[in-house]
Amino acid sequence: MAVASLPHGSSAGHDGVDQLYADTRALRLQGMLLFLVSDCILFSSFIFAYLYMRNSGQGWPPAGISRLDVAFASVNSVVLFGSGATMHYALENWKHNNFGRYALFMLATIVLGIGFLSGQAYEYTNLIFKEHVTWAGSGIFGASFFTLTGMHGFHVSVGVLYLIILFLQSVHGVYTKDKYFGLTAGTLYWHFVDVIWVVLFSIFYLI
Amino acid sequence: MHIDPAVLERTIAIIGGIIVAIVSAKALKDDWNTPGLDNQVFKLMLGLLFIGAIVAALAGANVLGNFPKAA
Amino acid sequence: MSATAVHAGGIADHIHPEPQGFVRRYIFSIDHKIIGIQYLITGFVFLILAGMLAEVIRTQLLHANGGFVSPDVYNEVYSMHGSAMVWLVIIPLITGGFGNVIMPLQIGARDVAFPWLNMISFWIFPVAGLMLFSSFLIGAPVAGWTEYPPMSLQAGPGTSMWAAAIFLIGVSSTLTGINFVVTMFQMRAPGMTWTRMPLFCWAQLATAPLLMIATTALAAALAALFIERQFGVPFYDPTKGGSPVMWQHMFWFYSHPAVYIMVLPAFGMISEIIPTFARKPIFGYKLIAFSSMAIALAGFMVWAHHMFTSGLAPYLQLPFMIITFIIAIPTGVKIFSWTATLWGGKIHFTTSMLFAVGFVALFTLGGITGIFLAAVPFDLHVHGTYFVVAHFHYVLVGGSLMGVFAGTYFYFPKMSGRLMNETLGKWHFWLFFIGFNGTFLPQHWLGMLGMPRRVPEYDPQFQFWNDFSSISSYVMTFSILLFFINVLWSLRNGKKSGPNPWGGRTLDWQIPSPPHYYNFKNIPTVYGLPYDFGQPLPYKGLEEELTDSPVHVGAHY
Amino acid sequence: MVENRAAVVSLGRGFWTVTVVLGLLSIVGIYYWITAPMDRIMPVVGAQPGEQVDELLRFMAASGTALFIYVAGYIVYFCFAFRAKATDGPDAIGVQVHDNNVLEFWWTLIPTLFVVLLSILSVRIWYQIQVAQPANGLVVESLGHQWYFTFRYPQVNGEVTGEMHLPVNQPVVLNVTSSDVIHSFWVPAFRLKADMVPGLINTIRFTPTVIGRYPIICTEFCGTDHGIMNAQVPGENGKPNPGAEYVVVDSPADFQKWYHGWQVKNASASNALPSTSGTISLAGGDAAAGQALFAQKCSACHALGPFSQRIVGPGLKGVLHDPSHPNLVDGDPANPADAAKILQQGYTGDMGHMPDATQNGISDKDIANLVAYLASLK
Repeated sequence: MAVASLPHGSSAGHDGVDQLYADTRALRLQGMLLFLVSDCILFSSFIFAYLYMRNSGQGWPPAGISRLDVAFASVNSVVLFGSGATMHYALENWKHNNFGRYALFMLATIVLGIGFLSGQAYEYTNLIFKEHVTWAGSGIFGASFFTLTGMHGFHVSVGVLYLIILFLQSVHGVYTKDKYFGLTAGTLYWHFVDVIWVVLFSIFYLI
Repeated sequence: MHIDPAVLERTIAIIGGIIVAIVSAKALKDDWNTPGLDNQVFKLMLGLLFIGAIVAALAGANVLGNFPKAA
Repeated sequence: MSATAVHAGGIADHIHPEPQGFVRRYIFSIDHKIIGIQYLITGFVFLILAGMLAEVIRTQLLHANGGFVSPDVYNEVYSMHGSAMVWLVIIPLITGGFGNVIMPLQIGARDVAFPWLNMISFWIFPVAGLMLFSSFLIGAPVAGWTEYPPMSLQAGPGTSMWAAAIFLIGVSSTLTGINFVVTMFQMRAPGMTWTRMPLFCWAQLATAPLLMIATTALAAALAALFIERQFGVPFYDPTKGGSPVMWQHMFWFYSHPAVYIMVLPAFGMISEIIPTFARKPIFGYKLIAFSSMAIALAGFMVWAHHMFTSGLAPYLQLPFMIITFIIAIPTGVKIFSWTATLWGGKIHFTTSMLFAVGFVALFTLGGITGIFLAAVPFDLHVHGTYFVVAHFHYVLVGGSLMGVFAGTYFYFPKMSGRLMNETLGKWHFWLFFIGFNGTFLPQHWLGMLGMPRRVPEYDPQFQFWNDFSSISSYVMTFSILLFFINVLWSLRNGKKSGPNPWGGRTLDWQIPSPPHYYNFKNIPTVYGLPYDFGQPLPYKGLEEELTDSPVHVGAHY
Repeated sequence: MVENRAAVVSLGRGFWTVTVVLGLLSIVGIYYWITAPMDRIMPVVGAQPGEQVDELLRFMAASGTALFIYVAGYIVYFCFAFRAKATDGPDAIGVQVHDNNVLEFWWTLIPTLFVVLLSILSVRIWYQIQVAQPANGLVVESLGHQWYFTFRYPQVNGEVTGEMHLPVNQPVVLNVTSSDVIHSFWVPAFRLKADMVPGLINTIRFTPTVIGRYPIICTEFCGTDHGIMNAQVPGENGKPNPGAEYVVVDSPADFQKWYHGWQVKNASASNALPSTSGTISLAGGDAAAGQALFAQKCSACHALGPFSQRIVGPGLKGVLHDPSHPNLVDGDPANPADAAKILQQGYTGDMGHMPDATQNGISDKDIANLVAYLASLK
């Protein structure tokens, strides 16, 4: 089935970035944002379960489980929020095209992300082995806490992996000054993971 | 000299929280009037990051989340 | 004939080379039309499987003491019938199938926003379907498609497999939802403003956010059920501190929007078919479009009307009752608008028109019994009885499935270039109409008289009406057999249909059928509503030879 | 394009006649729904809110019938009046009307008024069932088990099985819960049902008005024999199924006779009526009897698991030997005597409410057995 005369292909459009990239970037941006919205609903469903159980008559925390260590958790949170700030500056520097500072901030973000994960791992071991608050053994508190923070931890580790891949790609020149949607998507995802932790930190440790 | 780990954690949390809050506030001010959907979402995220940093600092300073040690 | 696309060289003009080889073109294709047809074929296969399960149920209920299958097998059969029909038949057929094939054509796009994502979404679906049906081998789920704990926690291993399979289908639905929203927001033909978009696309636009948002809430509930069954993490088990009512909240928060996912695209289909065969504009285009969005929005706020008897705090029952009543208003507006469209038309009774008009009548009856169920005092009497079974079969089988049949007869020419046989179609419609009403009308008073749901045996006084219902269900099954014969027969020797057999005015009827893989040689610009019969077509830049072909509706049959 | 606009007629020849005919038809339908006896589609009413539920159904059915007659009627009439006739060319088109604001206004306003009216009617009846506290209500409890119901009456020890008797014309407050999976307590003749959710107590209020036997049906799926947990389903070879139980409404005299019979029957089973004062001799407590009693009376609210495992009350495994909980919820040291005090006098505090011996219907002997059993749980 020979195709009749094809209309002219994607030519270099105006303002330097070719029109095809500009159009597909808008699609990919909206797709990424909608994905983050649906992921946000996943978290809010579990948060509903946690809050629903909290005010269903039993005292909180359930007898036999002591309060969580707020001091350590706030350090951990500051580490994650710091990585959010460094991520923002990494993208800013990429836009202003000084690759050196971009690489510095990107690596800082990855290191802080891994720092948060190890802090979370430390808290888990402390809870499970010293205070015997386990995932399956300590009622709805254990279930909600470990499921929600565990799922968030999983999202952070995927985020760290994602940032490492992005960093290697940027080193290999996949992204140019005008075409760097990969980095924007990575930053969106990382900020999303930060914002979820703001909510989780306050509902588990502060109320 | 021996510093009680909890006090060390709390100081780190307060100092770190304030630094991140200042940095994200400055970043938010710089990009305040950048157009584009992704920049709008970034501004929202930076705002929430600012709030998160403040909350973490206050938690470190025992203003939020200090409960009488349950029996 | 230069392309007048607004952004020259952009995505509108990007035509990737034609895929080569059988595998690339028909199995791992990224063409939205092929993917849509793959959804339809797989969905109809699961319709046959789940339909056979339905007939096992009806045969079991022929005798008051059952005896066709053992109670345990009966529980597995009706649970799998419900789960398969909801997640493997209606949602994939109506969103993945017709949404993929028709929506991009109607908005004048070459494909959906993320073709690869579309292919991945499809291929998750048959895998998860096989996974769901293979749970029969290890003891299928027994607690119905709602799987209420603590019963679902005590059931056999099949329930964990059920949860995993439905989680996968949820992933496929979410990705399809994202794909459709981005496509409809950003890839409409130039000039096609929101109020010039066909009503089938409006229905998909109302459904896609539901697909994307509600499904992930179910994913969380299923993950929690899976974790609890496999690792003992106490979410729902009351003896370990969890709460069974929490599952009901999380399940129904998805499942009520899900029933709107199942019926809104059928509304869209009917809003396309009725004006085309009445040869006159749809009555109240804006009202129908906005009522779809109103129904989708209100759909999120009514989930607990399924839980009036299960321990919802009494004062909470009032808002859910009243908002459910309020949803009846936009639905009523739609039904009145379709009826008003019939007034003053030149109606051609093709099979798809018969199904469309049948849909309006049966959905009205289903909607009225829905209002009965929303009133708390009456719901306390009929919750969990065959009255509920009758209600949701009227709106799902009389609604969505008839919408799917209407859509198949209507779009079969566009997909295959051949017309489906009309006489066989009319036999299918009338036998289906009689069989359907015979099966489900008696279940209304069976439920009110005292026959509970999901029971393998019942009170002998209900024997007559259950036999009446079972025999009518055989008639309905026979009519669906005629449908499949019609589809297979017409594929090979149906009458050639040409680009526009029904004289449709939306963009999809202005291109050859089956369309080229790139849909439009050059994307047309749109400057008017597609429903002004008698006026020239509101498109510019279409391939010339199609626009002036004489439109001979009725000359074909 | 062939131009063949249908001549615009006001509303079509027979439109107004059809409207009148449909009006008459719906009046007949409304009349039927308002006056016809309901026994062919609903069991005879046996309790107070039942009649009002029937009236609500009559109202909804009447308006629903009228609406359906009009919609279906117009569809059928339009399909005949405006079908494409052989004389019309293949490309004839209908009347080019897009919308009509007056019509659209009315068919949005009228359903809204109907919704308001229906909400008012429903809320009135809802209030009596779910909220109104009757003055001299007889509080009865029913417990769902896998595939039979049991009942508890005040001043009757233990469980009443078989039939649930109720005095006629006395308001009843029925609390239902379950000891395993979710069941649902439905009496079609009372038009009421409440799910029996383990760990949750649901309440329905009604006043039996007609003396008679009314079947109880389980309407939430609860396992293999959910089908026969239904009084209307005949058992094999004539023997009734365990779950086939009836609510029997009888005259106050008969009720008192039945009620007293059960008091005597249960009282002898666990000797003296529970005393709420004086210390209880814990000597000779039989742990095995205590275990059976625990399963029957306490398992609905207490799990045999660690303290943190709460259903309604905390888990009681090793409650008297738990180093992490040196004293009981009311602060006394965890020893048999104080456990007996809680069983005897009950407890109300931030941990929740524990019914006392009379509410639980346990005698001193039962308390001794229970404490022996709790002490034996390491």
